[in-house]
Amino acid sequence: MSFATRTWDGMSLRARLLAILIPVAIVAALVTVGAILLLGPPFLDFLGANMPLVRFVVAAVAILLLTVPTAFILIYLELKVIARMNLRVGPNRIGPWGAAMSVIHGLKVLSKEDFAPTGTDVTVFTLAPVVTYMASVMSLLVIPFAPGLFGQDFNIGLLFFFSMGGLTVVGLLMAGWSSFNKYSLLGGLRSAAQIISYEIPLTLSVVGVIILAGSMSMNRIVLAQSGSMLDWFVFKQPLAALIFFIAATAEANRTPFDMTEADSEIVAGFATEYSGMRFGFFFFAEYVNVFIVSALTATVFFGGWTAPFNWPWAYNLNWFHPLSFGILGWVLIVANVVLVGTVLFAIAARLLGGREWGLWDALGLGFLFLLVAVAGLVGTAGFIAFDWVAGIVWFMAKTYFFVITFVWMRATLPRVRVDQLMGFAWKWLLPASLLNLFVTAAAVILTTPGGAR
Amino acid sequence: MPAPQHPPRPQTARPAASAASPASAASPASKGARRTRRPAERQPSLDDPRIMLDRQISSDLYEPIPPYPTRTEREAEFYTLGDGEMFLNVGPHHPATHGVLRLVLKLSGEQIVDVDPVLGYLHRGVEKICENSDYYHVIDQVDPLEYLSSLFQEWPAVLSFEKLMDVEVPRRAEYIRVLSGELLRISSHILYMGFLALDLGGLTPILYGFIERDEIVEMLAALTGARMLFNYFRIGGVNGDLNHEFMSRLGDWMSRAGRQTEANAGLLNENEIFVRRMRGVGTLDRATALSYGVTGGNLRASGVPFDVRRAHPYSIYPELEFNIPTRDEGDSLARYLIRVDEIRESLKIIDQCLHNMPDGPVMAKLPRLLRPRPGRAWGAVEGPRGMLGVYAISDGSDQPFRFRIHDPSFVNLETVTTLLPGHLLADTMAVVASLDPVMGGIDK
Amino acid sequence: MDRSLRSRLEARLGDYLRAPVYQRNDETEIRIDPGAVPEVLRLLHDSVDLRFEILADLAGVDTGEVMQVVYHLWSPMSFDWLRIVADGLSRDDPRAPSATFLWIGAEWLEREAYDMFGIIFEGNRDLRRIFMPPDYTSFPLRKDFLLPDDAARSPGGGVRHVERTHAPATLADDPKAGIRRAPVS
Amino acid sequence: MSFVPGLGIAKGMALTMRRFFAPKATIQYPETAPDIAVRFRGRLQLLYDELGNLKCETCFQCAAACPVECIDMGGFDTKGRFHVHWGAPEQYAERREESALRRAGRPVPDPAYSHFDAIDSAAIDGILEKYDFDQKEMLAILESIQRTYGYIPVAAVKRVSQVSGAPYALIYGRATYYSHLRFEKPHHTVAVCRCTACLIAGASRIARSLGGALGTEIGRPPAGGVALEQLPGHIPGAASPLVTLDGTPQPRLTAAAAAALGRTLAGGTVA
Repeated sequence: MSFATRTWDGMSLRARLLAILIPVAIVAALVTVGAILLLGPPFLDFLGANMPLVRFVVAAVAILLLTVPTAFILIYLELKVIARMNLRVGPNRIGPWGAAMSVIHGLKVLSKEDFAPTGTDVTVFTLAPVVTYMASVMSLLVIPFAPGLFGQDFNIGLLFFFSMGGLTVVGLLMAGWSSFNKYSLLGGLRSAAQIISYEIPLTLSVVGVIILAGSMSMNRIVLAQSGSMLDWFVFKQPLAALIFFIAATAEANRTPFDMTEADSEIVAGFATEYSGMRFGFFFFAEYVNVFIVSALTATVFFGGWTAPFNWPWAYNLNWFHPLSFGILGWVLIVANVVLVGTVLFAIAARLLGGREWGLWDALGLGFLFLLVAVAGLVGTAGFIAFDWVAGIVWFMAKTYFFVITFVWMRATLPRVRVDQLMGFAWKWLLPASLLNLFVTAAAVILTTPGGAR
Repeated sequence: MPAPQHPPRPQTARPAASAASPASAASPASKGARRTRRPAERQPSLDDPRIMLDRQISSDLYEPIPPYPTRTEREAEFYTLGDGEMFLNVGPHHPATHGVLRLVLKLSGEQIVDVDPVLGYLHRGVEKICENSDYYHVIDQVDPLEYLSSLFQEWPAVLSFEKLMDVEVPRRAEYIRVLSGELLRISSHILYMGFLALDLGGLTPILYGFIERDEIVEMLAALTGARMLFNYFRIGGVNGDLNHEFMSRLGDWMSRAGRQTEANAGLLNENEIFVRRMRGVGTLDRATALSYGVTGGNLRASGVPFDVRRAHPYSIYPELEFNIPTRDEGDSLARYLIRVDEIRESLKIIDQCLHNMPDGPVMAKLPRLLRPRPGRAWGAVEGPRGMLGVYAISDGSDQPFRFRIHDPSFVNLETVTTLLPGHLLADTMAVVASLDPVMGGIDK
Repeated sequence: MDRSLRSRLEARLGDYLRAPVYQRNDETEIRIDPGAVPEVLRLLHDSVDLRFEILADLAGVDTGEVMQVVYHLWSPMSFDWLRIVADGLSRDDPRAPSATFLWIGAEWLEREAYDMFGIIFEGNRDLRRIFMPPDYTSFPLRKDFLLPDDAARSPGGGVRHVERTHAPATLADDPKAGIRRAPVS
Repeated sequence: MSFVPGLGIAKGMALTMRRFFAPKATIQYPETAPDIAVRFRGRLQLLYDELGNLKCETCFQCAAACPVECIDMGGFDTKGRFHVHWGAPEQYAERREESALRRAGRPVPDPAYSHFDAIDSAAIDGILEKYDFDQKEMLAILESIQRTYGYIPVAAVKRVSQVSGAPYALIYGRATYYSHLRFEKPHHTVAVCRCTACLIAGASRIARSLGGALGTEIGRPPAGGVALEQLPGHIPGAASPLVTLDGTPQPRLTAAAAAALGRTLAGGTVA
């Protein structure tokens, strides 16, 4: 036994880990430094050359990273809100107030084995969740979160969005057909029929907005609604907003129209045979869909990131020169704030909380409150200073308002039967959206001077 | 009379394997002739799940649903597929079949062409067990049958045994029986509303229902000692008298019972989606209902005011005044509204029971070893789902000779074969939920 | 005890009755031949003064020597339950006419009676087993039913002490032989 | 149904939103204990009377009556011996693999340990075969076990219940009912043959004297560890008043000699 193997056997696990990681870290550091020195400049020129491509790649990566936490938040939100409405408490054992519940869901789904049962044709079976998830994630690319902050500003933004919506149908059909299970087959066909027949009223209802905004680019639509709350399109196009909302619920397969995954009729619809991370993708896709549809409603009809009232007086933080303190200054400020803040909050906690808070608990609580206070402070400062911070806040507020309405509907309403669903779409929504389109077009022609030519 | 000389057993068609036993089954049954038989070696029956595993998964995975040759014309007619039709197994392991009910649907697209309910997944042979157990044990065996309202299953058993033994039940016991029975009827109807809404997709009503039911069941636990399988009625009375804990919980619940039920019902009654899903679905007209022998809320929804409490009064129901809600449409919505009205009626009955509850013993004087006179008796009671009947034949020993249980859900479920064809798959859930079958009672 | 019902029954079904109308508590019992079941049921259902329109129950009974089919009916015209006992079905090949011509609901009740007793109802369109698995051969509720015969073949066979192979074959040496049993008519 | 189409749905939504803020019905179980009714029979526990001694006297009625045979119990019987009777489940001992026991949280019996002394069960199987595993012949089976082993070992009773399938409680009940069946191993067994030949030769006198010496009679439980029994059959070729001590026939015994033998056997305690 050579010297190496002898020592290797003698070493503890931790020692072995270090023995592996340290050399790897050193090598990695050397390689990156070398790459930056050698390849750096040409790479930067390359980036400079085709900026739009880089922008697209960065946006796509950012959105992919964004959807997972959004899905987690939405799942947790739905669990808690539906529980509250059912006079239950909802998850409260994992993490503070059950907050880690959806993370645990994700891990559980990740750890489950996802096998393809006999009889399924495996390629279509495995690709189905990818198509569904990719389609719903990609439509996030178009949504303007804040003035400067959006994935890619196509000038055919809305059209891209609806085409991505259509793509999810392909995913559901692939899942339904390939899992060799009658329930999935029914689920898949139902989803195809439902989404196609609701796609048309959805698109038609938005055409009115496009006429008013003059362009399909989402940014332009939001800008068209800037100003106070009264300029929002929902007041100019109330019928279109209602049709859009109803059709959007059907698009996202949410409660009154959740025919594809009607658990009391066709077990789990298209997702019956799925397990493990494949089912996880469907699960996340559904919640991302809810987020997107509510984001779109907020953007198209409720003015995206515009504030409901325009602030009468100008404000800016130009007088504040952060760099003037220098690094040492900043370190001192942070240290003082942390120490003094924690102690103050700890005393406050002890005074209000009474006996039960021990010393260390009070200090911990104090630190927690400090963090919240600082975050609030910085947030408001940002809100005042940068318009994109304000934009995000307003956008998220409106979107989550609609997310909660979807969850609220899920808690209350029973499911519609398939033929009623279809009848409603073709007999009611379609004529209504055509009427709305006609009225808007007529109004635009009449009001614009000389526009009749 | 010499002991009945038993003729030789009929030669049942038994697979050859088990005939290897030395003494053939049809050996002359002389007294004391001992049957020395080794247990026949196990010949796998078609029902054996292991059969599926070792059978080679053939390329054409699809297999016709009945793996055996069809035996009756109805079965043959059902299991032949037209063009564009397919079989769909709804159950026995399905979220919306109340318990282990299996409906084999013949679908063309989403339209149901025909239904063949398959039962027996919860069959425990309760009637056979009751024939081998004494009269106290029988009351215990009868509870798990209609598990959502097991007091109502005990009542006909106790009624028929009291007729056999000509026992006079003290009035206080009768009042307590009616009181606890009506409480259980309310809890069962509340659950009915919850399950109906759950099958149609609503998430909240089932939870409001369970909160409400839990209060009632806690109350009955204070009175009877059990939450679900009560074993509380005895032949000639009830097991225990009212106690303070039960009365206080009952008073506190009664104070807000009416408001609670109205709110829960309101969530569903006016909801357009719910009403659209229920109106005109699964319409059972008066003649078909009578010819099926349907009883209870489903019959009264079709316009026949038959309620055993009024049609054939038992216990103290003649003295109580309450009316029988009846509707004529006969569709699922009518069945649902009947149940909501029945909850209000039961609340009235409980009020009357509490007001004129007499004093006195709760149990008649009975010998410890119950040996009724040889004879036959039929006791019937109005349960939440219909008429529950028990036909007891006694041969003078301490075990019933024959203990026949008639369960209303058995015939109520049978109407599914005429109600479903023509509707959509989604209506199966609406219709089955509105009929409110409980599989324990059906499969006995 | 509905006296008028007795007179009406004797008037209507005089020659079908095999035994005098027996009345006790609130039940009235009549005994008829299995062959006469269709006419008797038709008469009870259609005649104006009887109008027994609800079939409360249809049960099979095995009395050890003979098989019976028992119908319970209810009529708005009388406050008694009416019990019709179709007596005298042989134990080896019990046959009885089906009641589905009047009550469609009797189909499943007869299927259960067939499943439990082996009583074959002529005229029932769908007489197959309702509770027992399709390949079950014997009839559980018959008095001479020997569980080991079938339990031995079932996957969990021979486990419970009720299913022991050496249970007595005949009614005579019943393990509870000590119990005095009067013959059930 | 109101005429405004959306009103019913709106009322439903309003109710759910009201319930969103209403107090919740969940009981946080581990922290707050549920208030169970006094008369609640769902608690599976052994009851004690006011003096604190156990009300249950392990009579196995419940184990025998339980339809699903889920009751198993152990207890001390009148003679102070601790018998862990598993009631019905014990009869399928051979099906109780260890994994099932471990899953059920039950102690897995260590095959090495046996709280009753193991016996070779070949004889028992023979006896059972002779009586055709029949429950009603249980008394005859127990007697023949006692003849072959001198007493009824607990392992034998378990073996019988396991093979014949009769519930252990039933067998144990019958065994303790009859006085001539005994659970302890007698040190000596004196057997007197009472066939006609021996009776003529004075076997009954010998039996009486032996009984007087040993303080017991034929068919009575042994006093002082010496059991007096009746020989089932005359050993062919032996002398007529045949008396065997632990199986070995004694030479020609007279009443007096038998009394002396009895005294010596009983260790002089009887005198």
